[in-house]
Amino acid sequence: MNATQQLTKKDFIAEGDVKWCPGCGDYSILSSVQTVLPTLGIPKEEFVFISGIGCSSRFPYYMATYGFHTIHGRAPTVASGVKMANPKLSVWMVTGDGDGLSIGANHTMHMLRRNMDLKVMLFNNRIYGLTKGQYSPTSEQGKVTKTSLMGSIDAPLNPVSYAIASGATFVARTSAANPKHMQEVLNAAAAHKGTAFIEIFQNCNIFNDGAFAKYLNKETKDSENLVLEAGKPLLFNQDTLGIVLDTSGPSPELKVEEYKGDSSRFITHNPNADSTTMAYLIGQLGIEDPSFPTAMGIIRQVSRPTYDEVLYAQENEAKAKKGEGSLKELLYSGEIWTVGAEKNSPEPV
Amino acid sequence: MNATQQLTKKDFIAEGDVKWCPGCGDYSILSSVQTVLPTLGIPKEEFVFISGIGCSSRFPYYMATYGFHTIHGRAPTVASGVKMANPKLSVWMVTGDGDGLSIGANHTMHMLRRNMDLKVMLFNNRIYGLTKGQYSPTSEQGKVTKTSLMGSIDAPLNPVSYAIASGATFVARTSAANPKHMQEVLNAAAAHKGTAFIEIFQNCNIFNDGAFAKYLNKETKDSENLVLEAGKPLLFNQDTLGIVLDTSGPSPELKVEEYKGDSSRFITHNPNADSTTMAYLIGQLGIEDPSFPTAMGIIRQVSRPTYDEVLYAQENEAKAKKGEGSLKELLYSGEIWTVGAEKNSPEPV
Amino acid sequence: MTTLNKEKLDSVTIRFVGDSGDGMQLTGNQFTSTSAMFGNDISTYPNFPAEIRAPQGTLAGVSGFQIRISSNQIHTPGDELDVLVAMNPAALKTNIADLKQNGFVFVNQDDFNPTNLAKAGYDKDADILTPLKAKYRVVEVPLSAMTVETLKDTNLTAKDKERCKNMFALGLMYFIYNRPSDVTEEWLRTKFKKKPELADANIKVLKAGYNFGDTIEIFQSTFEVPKAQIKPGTYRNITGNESTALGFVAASKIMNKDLFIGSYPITPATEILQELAKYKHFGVKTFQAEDEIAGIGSALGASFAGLLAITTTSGPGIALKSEFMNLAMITELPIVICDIQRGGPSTGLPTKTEQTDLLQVMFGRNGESPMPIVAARSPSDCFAAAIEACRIAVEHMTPVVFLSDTQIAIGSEPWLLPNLDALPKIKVEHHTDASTFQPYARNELLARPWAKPGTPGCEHTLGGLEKENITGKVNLSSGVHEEMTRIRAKKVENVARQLPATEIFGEKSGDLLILGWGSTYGSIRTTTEKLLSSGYKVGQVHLRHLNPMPNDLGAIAAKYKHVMIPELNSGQFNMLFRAKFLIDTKAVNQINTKPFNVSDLTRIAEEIIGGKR
Amino acid sequence: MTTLNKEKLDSVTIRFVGDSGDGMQLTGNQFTSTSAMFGNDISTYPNFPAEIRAPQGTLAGVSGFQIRISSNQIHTPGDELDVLVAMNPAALKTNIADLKQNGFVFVNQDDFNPTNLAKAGYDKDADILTPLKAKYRVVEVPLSAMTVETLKDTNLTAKDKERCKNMFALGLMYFIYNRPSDVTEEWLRTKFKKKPELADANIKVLKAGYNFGDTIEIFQSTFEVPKAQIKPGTYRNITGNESTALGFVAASKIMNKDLFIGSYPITPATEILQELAKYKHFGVKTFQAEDEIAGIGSALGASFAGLLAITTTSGPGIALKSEFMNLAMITELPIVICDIQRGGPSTGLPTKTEQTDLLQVMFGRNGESPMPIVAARSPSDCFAAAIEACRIAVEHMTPVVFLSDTQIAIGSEPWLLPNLDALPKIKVEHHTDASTFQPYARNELLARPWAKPGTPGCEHTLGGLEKENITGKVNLSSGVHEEMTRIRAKKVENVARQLPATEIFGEKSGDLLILGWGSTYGSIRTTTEKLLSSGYKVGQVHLRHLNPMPNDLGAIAAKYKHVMIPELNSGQFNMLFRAKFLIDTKAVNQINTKPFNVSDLTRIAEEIIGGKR
Ligand SMILES: Cc1ncc(C[n+]2csc(CCOP(=O)(O)OP(=O)(O)O)c2C)c(N)n1
Ligand SMILES: Cc1ncc(C[n+]2csc(CCOP(=O)(O)OP(=O)(O)O)c2C)c(N)n1
Ligand code: SF4
Ligand code: SF4
Ligand SMILES: [Mg+2]
Ligand SMILES: [Mg+2]
Repeated sequence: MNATQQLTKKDFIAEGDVKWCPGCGDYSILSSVQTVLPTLGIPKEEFVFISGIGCSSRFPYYMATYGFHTIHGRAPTVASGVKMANPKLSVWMVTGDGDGLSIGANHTMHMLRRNMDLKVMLFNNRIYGLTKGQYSPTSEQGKVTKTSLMGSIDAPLNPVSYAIASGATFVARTSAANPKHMQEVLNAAAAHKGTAFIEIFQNCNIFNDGAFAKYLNKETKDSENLVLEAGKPLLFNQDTLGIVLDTSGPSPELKVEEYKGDSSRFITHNPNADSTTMAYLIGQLGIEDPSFPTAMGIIRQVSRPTYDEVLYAQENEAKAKKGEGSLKELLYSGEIWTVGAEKNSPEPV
Repeated sequence: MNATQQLTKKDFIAEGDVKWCPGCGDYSILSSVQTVLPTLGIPKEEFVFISGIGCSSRFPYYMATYGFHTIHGRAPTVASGVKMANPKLSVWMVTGDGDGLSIGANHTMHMLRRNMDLKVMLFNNRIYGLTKGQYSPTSEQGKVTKTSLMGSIDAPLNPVSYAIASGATFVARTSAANPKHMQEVLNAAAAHKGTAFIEIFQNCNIFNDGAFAKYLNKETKDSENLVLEAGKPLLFNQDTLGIVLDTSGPSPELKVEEYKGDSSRFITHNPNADSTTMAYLIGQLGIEDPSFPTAMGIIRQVSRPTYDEVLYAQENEAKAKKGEGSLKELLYSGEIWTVGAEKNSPEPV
Repeated sequence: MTTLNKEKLDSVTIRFVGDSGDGMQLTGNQFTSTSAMFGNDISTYPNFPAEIRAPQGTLAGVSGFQIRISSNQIHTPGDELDVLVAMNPAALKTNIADLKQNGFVFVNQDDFNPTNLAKAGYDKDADILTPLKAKYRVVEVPLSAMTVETLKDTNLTAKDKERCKNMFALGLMYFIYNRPSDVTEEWLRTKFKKKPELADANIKVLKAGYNFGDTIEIFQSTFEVPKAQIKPGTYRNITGNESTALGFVAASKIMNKDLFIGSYPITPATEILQELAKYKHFGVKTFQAEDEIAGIGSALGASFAGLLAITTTSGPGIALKSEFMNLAMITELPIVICDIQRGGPSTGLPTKTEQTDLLQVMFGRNGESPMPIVAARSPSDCFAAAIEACRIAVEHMTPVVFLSDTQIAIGSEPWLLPNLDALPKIKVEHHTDASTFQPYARNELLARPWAKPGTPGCEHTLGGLEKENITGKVNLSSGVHEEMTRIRAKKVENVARQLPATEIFGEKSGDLLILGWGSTYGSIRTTTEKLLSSGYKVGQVHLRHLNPMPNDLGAIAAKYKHVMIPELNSGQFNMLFRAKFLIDTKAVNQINTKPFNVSDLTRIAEEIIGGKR
Repeated sequence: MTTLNKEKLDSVTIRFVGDSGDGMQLTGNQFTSTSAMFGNDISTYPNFPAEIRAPQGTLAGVSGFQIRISSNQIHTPGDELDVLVAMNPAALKTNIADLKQNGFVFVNQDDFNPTNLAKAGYDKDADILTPLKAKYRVVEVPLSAMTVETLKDTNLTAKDKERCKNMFALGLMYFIYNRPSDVTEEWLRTKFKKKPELADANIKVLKAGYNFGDTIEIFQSTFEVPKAQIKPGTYRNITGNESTALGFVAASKIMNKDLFIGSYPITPATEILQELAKYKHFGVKTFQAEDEIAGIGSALGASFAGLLAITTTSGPGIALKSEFMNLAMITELPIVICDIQRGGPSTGLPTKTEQTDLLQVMFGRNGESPMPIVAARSPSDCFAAAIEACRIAVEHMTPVVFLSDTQIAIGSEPWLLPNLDALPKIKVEHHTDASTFQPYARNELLARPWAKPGTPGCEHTLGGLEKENITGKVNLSSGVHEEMTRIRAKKVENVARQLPATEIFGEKSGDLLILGWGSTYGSIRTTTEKLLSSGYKVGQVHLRHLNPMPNDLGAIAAKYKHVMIPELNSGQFNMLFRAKFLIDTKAVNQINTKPFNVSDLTRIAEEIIGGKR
């Protein structure tokens, strides 16, 4: 039986109830993942879903694959262990803005710089859902929550910039409200060799409803979304506006300009550039300065050996050089000596 | 007595032996700090030095100020607590590449995005010194150490880029081998309101000798160091070369060009730009692509309210609005009722 | 309108259960307030689902609130239910087992439809109510329909109308138990100040429910639980987490020191942080840290700088804090670490109660690391326990663990508000004299001086390496370590020297001592009362201080033939007690996420006394 | 050349001490190898400074290596020194107290100059040697001068010359104790293969030291420690950390499973990671993680994926691992957590030894979280203990704690190499049959099946929430939690069912049982031997398994009048034992960073038997 050919979405739906709040953005992500997985040509038993703790991190329970709901903030460590132990597996990680960026940002960073071959989905709802509504590292400054009654003081972190500075080889942003775009990004992530980091805007309709409204509202969505395409200029607002790098002043500066068909003035999106600088710049758009639109899509995608790959390459090299280790030789190595039964004098061997 | 006027370097030297290895780069940093502190006009008793664990983190024991040698990777948390408790104090933090970027990078990031008013010195020797020589998050890929006999697989982190992506308001790089430059940077950090993050190249002559040799060797130092000055173009190699942003291709690209007096072609260093993009770019130079020189000096310096400032502003606002809290009123609030001795019927008040 | 008999009852236990969206917590709280103000003694216990808002109608989404009202002093929310109000089949299914034989069960018959039956895991066409009638008094009420009918003339949306149905149930209960509805009406008007149409609607439905009881003829009589003989004074209903927060604010006022809390949200401790966030005008500084480590780290920094500093968490968070707890111990800085215990191990049962963290806070650190531990016994007791934890911390210069648990934290009870003058005094002093300063000098309690950064001439460096006494200089030599280990142990033992004689409830000697701590207080107290009234020679000691144990505890225990130690764990305090006193205790352990039943404890106690255990 | 008498000695204890840069570890190791190959029984104990390389000549920089050689079987590196070799005043100052009356002290007289005296905290002009002569046999040797003189014709730098002086000291010791120098010569040639001039220089100095002894006339006789009666077989000298690493490689070979180690460096555990890094060709995967949490997290992931997975750390790191240890417990995945204990609390005394983490690994987790604990007793015993830990982990599907400590980890002893056929068998099986798969089904030991990701049809999700037996579905209801808590406890208890009868050394009943665990083995064994030879009725039980305790332990203990429990902590195992058996044990506790002295233990044992304690 060639199991992979017959896989359908249904194969990935676990028995039992899904327990997110009705209306939660998580449902759409679950459905998209279940749509994409059967198309990847990977046998079902080779998928592993690993998460931390949070509403988002309940994800593995709803997937009919191998899964591990670990502890708060530590999913990258378990996922890395699984991948190192068996590189054949397709390992997916689910985390939240609290799980992955508050308690767990250190592991997130180290996973990214090591380039473990993992697919990472960060569900960003800009709130702690499971603990019922405190501000998170991505909540906007001034946000009023149960623990910030006069407005939060913390400046938010941009997950995309953080991932790029951490050395990520694949960084993308998408939205649970746009399943089509999300599925494209998931497909690209699945195809990438290395850590694929995806920030997914996800609405928590109970504790932070409307956090991403401006990207969805009819009136504002064209001017707020900058949908990226490799090799294409950075255009938005139905291709009426674009982004240029103005080097006329002493320091280069970004500007929005009207687009009239002359694409050469505008920055061309090249996610494959070695240098991280342009990716960093595009990832900051809209987040650092809201007068720009926010980039959606694949921001960076470069190729670099994965950790698990090199780990096994070294192991194979060692085996080739020294031969498969023999326990007997190992134990009986170093300065050993024998106390004989007949010859009663100890002698080195 | 006006203690501050009479302070000298000697006032900051603790009794007892300094226990670093002879020849360790840490000595020079200690001396520079002890040189700068008495000039700042701050009474000695208001300095607090806080560190984690590592050779570098022994620093507080050698300062005749208040000090706290905490636990591995957690100095930012203690330093933040001290500052929030008493914003009048001048709080300095000492950490290493292992302490601050391996186990402790999460706290480093959160401290930076909150912009606590702390001066942070990260002694980067690209090795774990105290545990005797294992690779660290800043060790170069392929490095052979006791735990990476076939070369380390991890891609190194650039502390400066990491700090910028974390939202740092002050980011600088200097070298223990250059006390004059180091002292300039320390002075600027002391003057900055907010988290001042300084990466200091520091040689561990026991376990990673010569890690920064190329910045010091006669033959290479001019071409490898890009000494930053605000408002000046990015020139190096005795002002014979400079860095330009070439926008002639589809994506902007950095290039080295000969300098012949026409500074307008070259990027002007503006550490005060709101946008982090140029700072990120400058911080990557030389680290990401060794064909460029490495930027030394103040890479970013912007002004943003500090966490401790806003914390107290909110407290004062609350006090102004509600008056200083009265315990009696607080306890006797909500739905209370009295069970009387005379009138035996309970009645709500 | 019929006039029914009023039957007098000593005590009644009611549980409201429904979907998370049905407003059961609020309904229960209203019944509580009304009854408290009426003059009953009360005890409550809410039970939340683990999910935020599981799909409507499912077992996972059931939310409950239990309240017991009494004309006597009570200490527990009751073993068995007299009344169950079940808003849907899932609620009925998960709660019916707790209803006593012949008890009332009120169901919203409109919700017992095929869809909801299926969601609750019943056959969609099953008749589940009929079989129950053999054992219980089942009252089917068309709650939804009547509510919608009541509101037919309003402009509310269908959803908003439906949402008022909990008030119908509440009104009905008010009728049956002869409670006035004015407290709730008042409350509704305040709550919906900005939406008076909602206030009106809710009140209308509340009254309709009341009148419904009066109209339909299913009851032979209504019931009355007369006022209790309650200690005179001013009361307020309070949860454990609220009272913990107030205790810390009070301690801060008593010492005249600002309070700092560094914490990371976690169930069921989060509300302490959230409560304290309201008190900025008290100089309270709340810091939501990036994780538990940063929470305690910032608190330790604040303590070093001279504030009253605390951190709050639950079991999984203690694991992360323990490295810093150890640093606090060796640097001898005062902080209070609150562990609001929940069901473990690991993520475990985050919304359930358990007493399973005692050994973790006692021993979960490398090296010999003794630390005082105090435990609260009930929601209102958290206030005093929090102050006591702060007192020990600053007077003895040590980290202190404060233990509470889910049952205490989210349970509520009437709190006799303290007289402010009677609050304990707390001695706290900062060393400022440079000429006499030695960071590890010691007073008669072995506490070291607390010199704040900013104090001229008292500069010193703390740290986690072993250091010598008096000078505080790093010193790893063998004699120093031995001496310091001894001093640190002795310092914690000294806490017991300052304690008053241990209180014994009941007989001071005799057949059985029931020894407990924490939230088992109510069950044990009621058990003891029952045993005493049956003539048994029984005493109860309920410990505030778990480490060090009171100095007189051994002598007290020796006066009884048996010592019984009930705990909601596998015998954690029991182990400490046995190892110390070599007494063959009778451990009674339960780990099923529920408080002890008084009837179980009573039976076991009788068996022990009778020699059957 | 004079011919001196050879005086026969049973055993000699020598300590080499000097500055960190003086090569004392290496000198000690050479004396060890030579003596081991000669046929003595040996026991060693190195003592490192806390600083990497503290300024030369200071007290903080003193590094030492103690070795005891014997013609009998020995188990400890000796209580008191027969010989102290002190390379500088700081070394003398910090070590002289351990030298026995009339013992030899060799000093490098060239280093006893004003500068070095001052660095060691002496008056720079003090004559510190003369007063010592009353009590000890002081031998002043111009070590530096003679070394430099010996090498005057070589091209070495002054520094390189000076560095050879440890070989002079070693040569001198070889002369005095009649050891051949060929083993060391051989070793020097290998070590300096690429710098033969250094090999030559060192050998020259080694011989010069030997000849110096032969020349100067300060000795009435030389000494000889004859060969010991040693069990026949092949030996190798090994440290605890090396043998631990080998034990894990062996376990991995036995089960035919690759080994994964996820760790973060920390003293004194680091070498296990460093050793294992050498064995990539054995399929060993070493992962240097960003912290302790990531270390265990990655190991748990590797275990889930089907490898033999371990993590190594010391006390402060356990605090960070405990949340994951708890997750491993509730998900019932096999991993081994190695705690190489060091002096605590907090950062404590990172380079010193202590047994103070037992209660931390036993209880440092929220909820009821039982876990097997095995302890190694000596450097070579780590091999077997590591294999046993792995066996329990995979056969019982549970995390297991492996305890060692600084003394074991860095100490060394000759190891009788095992016969490979005699290594224990370990049963390990992965479930692959989809039709019978249930993630929490159980075998007779209560172990659940281990189905690896990649196995078709066995897809399942693990996690930290409470789950029901057999199906493994998340279930927070009360009965389920009670059942699972019981099962998890029983599962750990079942480990004891598989154990052989506990070994008793000495008398099987009588006056005193000495009960111990871990690195106290040698001191207790020697004590027991002494007591037995004095005619006392004494038995020794030294536990491999601390949790669960062996099933026969209570019965064994009951056969003795007294039970003495010596521990290098404040009585941690003692507490567990007392609570379990209610026996009034005599705890003997020492927390001064040093192993027990046999003479102390013997005296205390005699007091206990004589009724004086
Ligand atoms: C060690 C630990 N600390 C704290 C918690 C409590 N906790 C559970 S989820 C969560 C935050 C989740 O936020 P996020 O990752 O954004 O997930 P969301 O619920 O928003 O999807 C917290 C603080 C915990 N379970 N464990
Ligand atoms: C919790 C914990 N884990 C590990 C260690 C061991 N340790 C001490 S310092 C150190 C690394 C220090 O490296 P770095 O910060 O670069 O300092 P350096 O010694 O190089 O100055 C480690 C791993 C520890 N002390 N505590
Ligand atoms: S609380 Fe928010 S994030 Fe969590 S399940 Fe509900 S809607 Fe989704
Ligand atoms: S080990 Fe390296 S970093 Fe540490 S004190 Fe020595 S030279 Fe400095
Ligand atoms: Mg979130
Ligand atoms: Mg370093």
